[in-house]
Amino acid sequence: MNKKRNSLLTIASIVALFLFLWYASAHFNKYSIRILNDIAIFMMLAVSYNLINGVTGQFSLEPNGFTAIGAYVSSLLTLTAAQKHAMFIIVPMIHPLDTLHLPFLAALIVGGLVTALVGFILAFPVFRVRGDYLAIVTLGFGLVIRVFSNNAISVTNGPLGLKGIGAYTNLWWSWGWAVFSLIVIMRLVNSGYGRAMKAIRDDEDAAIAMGINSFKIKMIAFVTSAFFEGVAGGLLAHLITTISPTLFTFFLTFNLLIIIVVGGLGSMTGTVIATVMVVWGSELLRVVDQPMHLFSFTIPGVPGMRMILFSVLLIVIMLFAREGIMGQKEFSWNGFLNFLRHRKQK
Amino acid sequence: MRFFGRLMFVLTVLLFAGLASSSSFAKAVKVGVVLPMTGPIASFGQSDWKGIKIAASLKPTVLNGRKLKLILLDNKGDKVETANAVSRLIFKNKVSAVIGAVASGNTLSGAPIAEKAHVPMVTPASTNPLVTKGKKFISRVCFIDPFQGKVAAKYVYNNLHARTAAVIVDMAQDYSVGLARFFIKAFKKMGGKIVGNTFIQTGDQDFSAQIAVVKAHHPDVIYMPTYYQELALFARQARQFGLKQTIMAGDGASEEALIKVGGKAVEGLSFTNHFDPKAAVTPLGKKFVKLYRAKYHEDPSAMAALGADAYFVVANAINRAGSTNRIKINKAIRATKGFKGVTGIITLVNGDPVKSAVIQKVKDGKFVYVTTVNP
Amino acid sequence: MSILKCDNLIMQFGGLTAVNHFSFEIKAGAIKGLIGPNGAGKTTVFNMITGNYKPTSGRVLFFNEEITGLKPHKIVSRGMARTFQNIRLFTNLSVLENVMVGFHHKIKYKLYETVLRLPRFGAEEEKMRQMCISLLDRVGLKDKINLKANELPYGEQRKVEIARALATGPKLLLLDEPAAGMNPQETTDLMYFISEIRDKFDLTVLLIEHDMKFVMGLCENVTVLDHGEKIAEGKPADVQKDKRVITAYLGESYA
Amino acid sequence: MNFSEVIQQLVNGISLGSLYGLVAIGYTMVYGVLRLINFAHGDIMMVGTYMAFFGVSAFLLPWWASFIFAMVLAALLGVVIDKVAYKPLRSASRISSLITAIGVSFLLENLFLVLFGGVPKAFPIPKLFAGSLNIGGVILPFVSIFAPVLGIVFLLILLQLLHHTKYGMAMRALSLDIETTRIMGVNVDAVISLVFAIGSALAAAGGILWSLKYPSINPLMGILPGLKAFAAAVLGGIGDVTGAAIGGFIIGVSEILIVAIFPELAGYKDAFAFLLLILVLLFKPTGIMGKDLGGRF
Repeated sequence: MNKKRNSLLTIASIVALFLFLWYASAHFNKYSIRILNDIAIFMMLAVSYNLINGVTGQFSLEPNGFTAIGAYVSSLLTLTAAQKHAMFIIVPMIHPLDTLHLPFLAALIVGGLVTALVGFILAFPVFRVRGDYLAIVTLGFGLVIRVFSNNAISVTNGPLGLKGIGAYTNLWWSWGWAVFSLIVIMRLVNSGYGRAMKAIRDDEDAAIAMGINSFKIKMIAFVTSAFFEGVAGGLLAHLITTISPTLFTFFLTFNLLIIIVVGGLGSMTGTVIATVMVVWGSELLRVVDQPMHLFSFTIPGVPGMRMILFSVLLIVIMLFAREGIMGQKEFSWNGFLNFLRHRKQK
Repeated sequence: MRFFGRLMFVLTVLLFAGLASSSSFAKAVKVGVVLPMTGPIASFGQSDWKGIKIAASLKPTVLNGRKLKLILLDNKGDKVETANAVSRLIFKNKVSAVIGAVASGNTLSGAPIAEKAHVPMVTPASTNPLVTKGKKFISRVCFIDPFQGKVAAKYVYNNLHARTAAVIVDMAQDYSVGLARFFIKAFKKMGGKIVGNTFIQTGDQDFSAQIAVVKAHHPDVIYMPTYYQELALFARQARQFGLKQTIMAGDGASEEALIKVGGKAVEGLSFTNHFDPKAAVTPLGKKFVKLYRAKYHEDPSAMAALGADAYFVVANAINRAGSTNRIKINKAIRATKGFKGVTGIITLVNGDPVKSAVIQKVKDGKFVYVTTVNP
Repeated sequence: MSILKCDNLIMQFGGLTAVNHFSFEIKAGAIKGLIGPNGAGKTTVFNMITGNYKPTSGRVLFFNEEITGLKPHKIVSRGMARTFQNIRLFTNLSVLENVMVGFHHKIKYKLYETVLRLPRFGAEEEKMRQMCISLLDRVGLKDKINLKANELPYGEQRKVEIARALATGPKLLLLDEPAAGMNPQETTDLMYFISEIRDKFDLTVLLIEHDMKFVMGLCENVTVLDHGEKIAEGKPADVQKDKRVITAYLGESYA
Repeated sequence: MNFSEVIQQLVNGISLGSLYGLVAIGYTMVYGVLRLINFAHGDIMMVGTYMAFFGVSAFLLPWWASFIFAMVLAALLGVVIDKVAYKPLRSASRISSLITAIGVSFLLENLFLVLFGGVPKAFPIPKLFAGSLNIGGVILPFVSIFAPVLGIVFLLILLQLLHHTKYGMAMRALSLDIETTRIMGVNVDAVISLVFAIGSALAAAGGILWSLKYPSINPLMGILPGLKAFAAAVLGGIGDVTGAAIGGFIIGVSEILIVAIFPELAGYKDAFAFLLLILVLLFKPTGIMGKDLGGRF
């Protein structure tokens, strides 16, 4: 009875979301639409990142690397042979990549699959080590990818990057993928696999002693997360239409880390709320970079203040509100309806 | 949930603060500025901004006394942030024109937005040919990579009489890769030979291995189109290890820090540049340099001068357009002809300036003017 | 018939020999104790049996098949389960979820069935849930299934840990100091509980314990370990009288 | 390459490696005691270098005084960071303090970027360090001699401290078990502060030597050396002070040699330390000096 009601409510809210997007795409200005696109892409990245960090408890720092792979692969596939020929001015592109051409959706999926494959290979050295080493190895992986994209010129065009990528990403693509990835990952979390992931997070030795193949479970989380991060990278590339190695610095990972910490490590719905807050909030916070006129005072703007505030925010949350918005809990319709009823009684 | 409530409160306060700040300037003409003020290339954005601020104090109003209000947004040297900032300026702040960004890659992520929205965008320092190629609303005030590479090759071949050159490229900068490519092309065409082609990455500090490579080939000259930090450190180590050849560089060398860090090792280093503060040819340039020195106690870098020129070109165009209409302003920008800017006399053709380059050289711990190369 | 057989196990860490030439076997259906003073190597023996350590040499046979060096999760699926000295529950999961983790290796639904929520997923999850609830019912925790594991009192946490081990469907259950940290009443309860589940679930039990009363009251057979070597084996009452055992526990002067 | 060139590159590598080593020691000490990757360590190195820079150029101190001043300030900074950002999280999961460490790192970088700008500053080089020797075609800059010598001196002093003083004993005890050590009556917090102080002071020393060799300093200068120093610490077996120094030398020397032997791979230089790290973790997860069991240090 409740189950049926809840899935109806979920479907209704997804429909409502897409009605809103339909309205937004017709009436919002391009800036707001761009921010909505950013939110969707970062949501996808953050939710996937939280699967490995928050749910499985494997603290890793690789999303910038995965995003880069997805972005490069899918962009190289949607660019036409003529475009690639004109762009690769230092060294011509290696065959057969130079003539391969795929439609957008196929390119995104291939981008995701290649990223997943890299994740699969990376998992072998990465999951031999536990805990802290993982963080540093995955951080190093992001760096290696960046060095590679600067130097493997016949594949990536080096520091010149790729330009003139088709602006295919729109609200439907970005939110479609965001909702899809959220559903897939939530379903994964709410299953035996998800339970095993959480068990590994809480106590890996005990999980192994209960018959869990911890390597395989971590692998599932890692590869799933890599796939969606790769697709998100592709969406990002087709949103901003130009990519180069500087786009995928550790800074990207830092942003995602803030999002999942604010939302609550391990909480997918928390991550969704936090993405909206952080992406939108970071645009709102631009005011601190500029002179402010509060009543009759003028506070001189300090460009760069925003970044300082974000760093402080991260530390303060960890020190005083470690649970973030949702802790490890998830939003549930039951909880929400109870909350409403409770409010009404008051 | 308590935490959430508190955070929302803070955000709401900030939102109102933002509204308060944006509503108090109704009559000003708004021009957006997108620069990297934080992040890995912050130093360039900060230099540009210094120049723009001096320029704004020289010419604070347009259209007979309306204040020209600059809205600076930080792009952190990041493409996503640049795209966001440019669309924010255009669609939210409704600016009449955009100045920015610095790195060509960043400018290219904002350019399609401005192009589509028919908003003029003037970049002070993006030298990649692709930035303006095929665009109607994107212009710049700096010369482009092919020109600069060619000028360097000419100078090295004709004035330094070099016949062999080693080229050191910063593989993390499209700027460096571009310059090197056009230098090599021009140098070979003149009959020169490239011996030893080696690579560095931005942020590298140890160049002993690259020095060994260069040393082994005994070139007449070293062409190293990278930014000043790597140049200065390279020069120090090169001299220490007995490499005596002249180093030729691009406009990335133009920053006081090159001499401060490089010390004696950069003596004799020559480079192509946009302007020379001591040989400022225009009255505006002279005024700018004087004011800049008074405020910052140092000579303006090329970045600062280009920032100022971007400002002046936009302000001048607004006056000529006689309105805040973006399309009219863009027409005026693109029709800039013989404008006496800080870095010289600027004429824009399809958004790219036709202007001369100067060769500068480090002598006795100072940048000195060597010659001017006309296009 | 012997369910588990250890044959000449040696475990060395660096230069240190933790267990030396250790052999023993357990009969099906028995409750066997492994005792010895602190640092005698009892937990090391456990870890070699469960696959956490790969012995330096020697063999472990389970149902007459060699399992030496197999990964722990593989050994679990052959019907062996364990608990830990200091209770190690998944603290952020509910009691029910903790037990369901024990079922993990029997899950048959595939990844795509999970993502697509195909019928087999729902059916199996529901079946597993019912089995876990009835298992928790049998250990007397039915009304606490939705509590978080770390919200239970100590004694009940131990029961959850045992229930979780039972969920893996073991033939052999290894308990590492199950009575540690319990008061006399809880200890007595646990004794009954263990012999009860042995009968109910048709188990063989191997346990490490310090509490002599517990061992004497529960075990049919004990093995005594000292400095990594087996020094005695037999009925509790006999072992208790063994001179070497007394020396090991109380020192030379008491012998 | 002829013989003198090989020697030349080795010298270059050793002097670079000793800098990595000095920074790596701080990483390894903090990790050994708290099992915490102090992501801010590279930034402490940056702050220390800036302090030395201001000591000389703003306060006009003699260079040796400003170097000591910088090391003391860095030590203080290390202790303060620990007290404010890490100590409240000792009982929380290790992920929490890792995230805070990343936050501290970003805070220091951006704070300095806003305060002092991104344009690099020229680090003043005292006369003593400026020259170089030429021995049979091999050029030995004084800094390249000082760096490894000072590195080894610091290492020896540290080893002496660890193995022959009661503080050292306490540190080694802490690395085995914090709670037990506390019960034994050791003032655990004081010892942890001492670890941060020593590690941070060494990072500052490393940063200063670094800047004497490469005299251009900027707020982001600590990132890459910090990362590579960490790789060095893991390579040497994390928690082991001597191992960290050796790891530093290995990374420094191999970075230089790889580029010297294969100039076309110069672009991949920064990736190399991490590829090496991944390989080591694949085949010997405990690092070169790491032991299977037992204590650290």
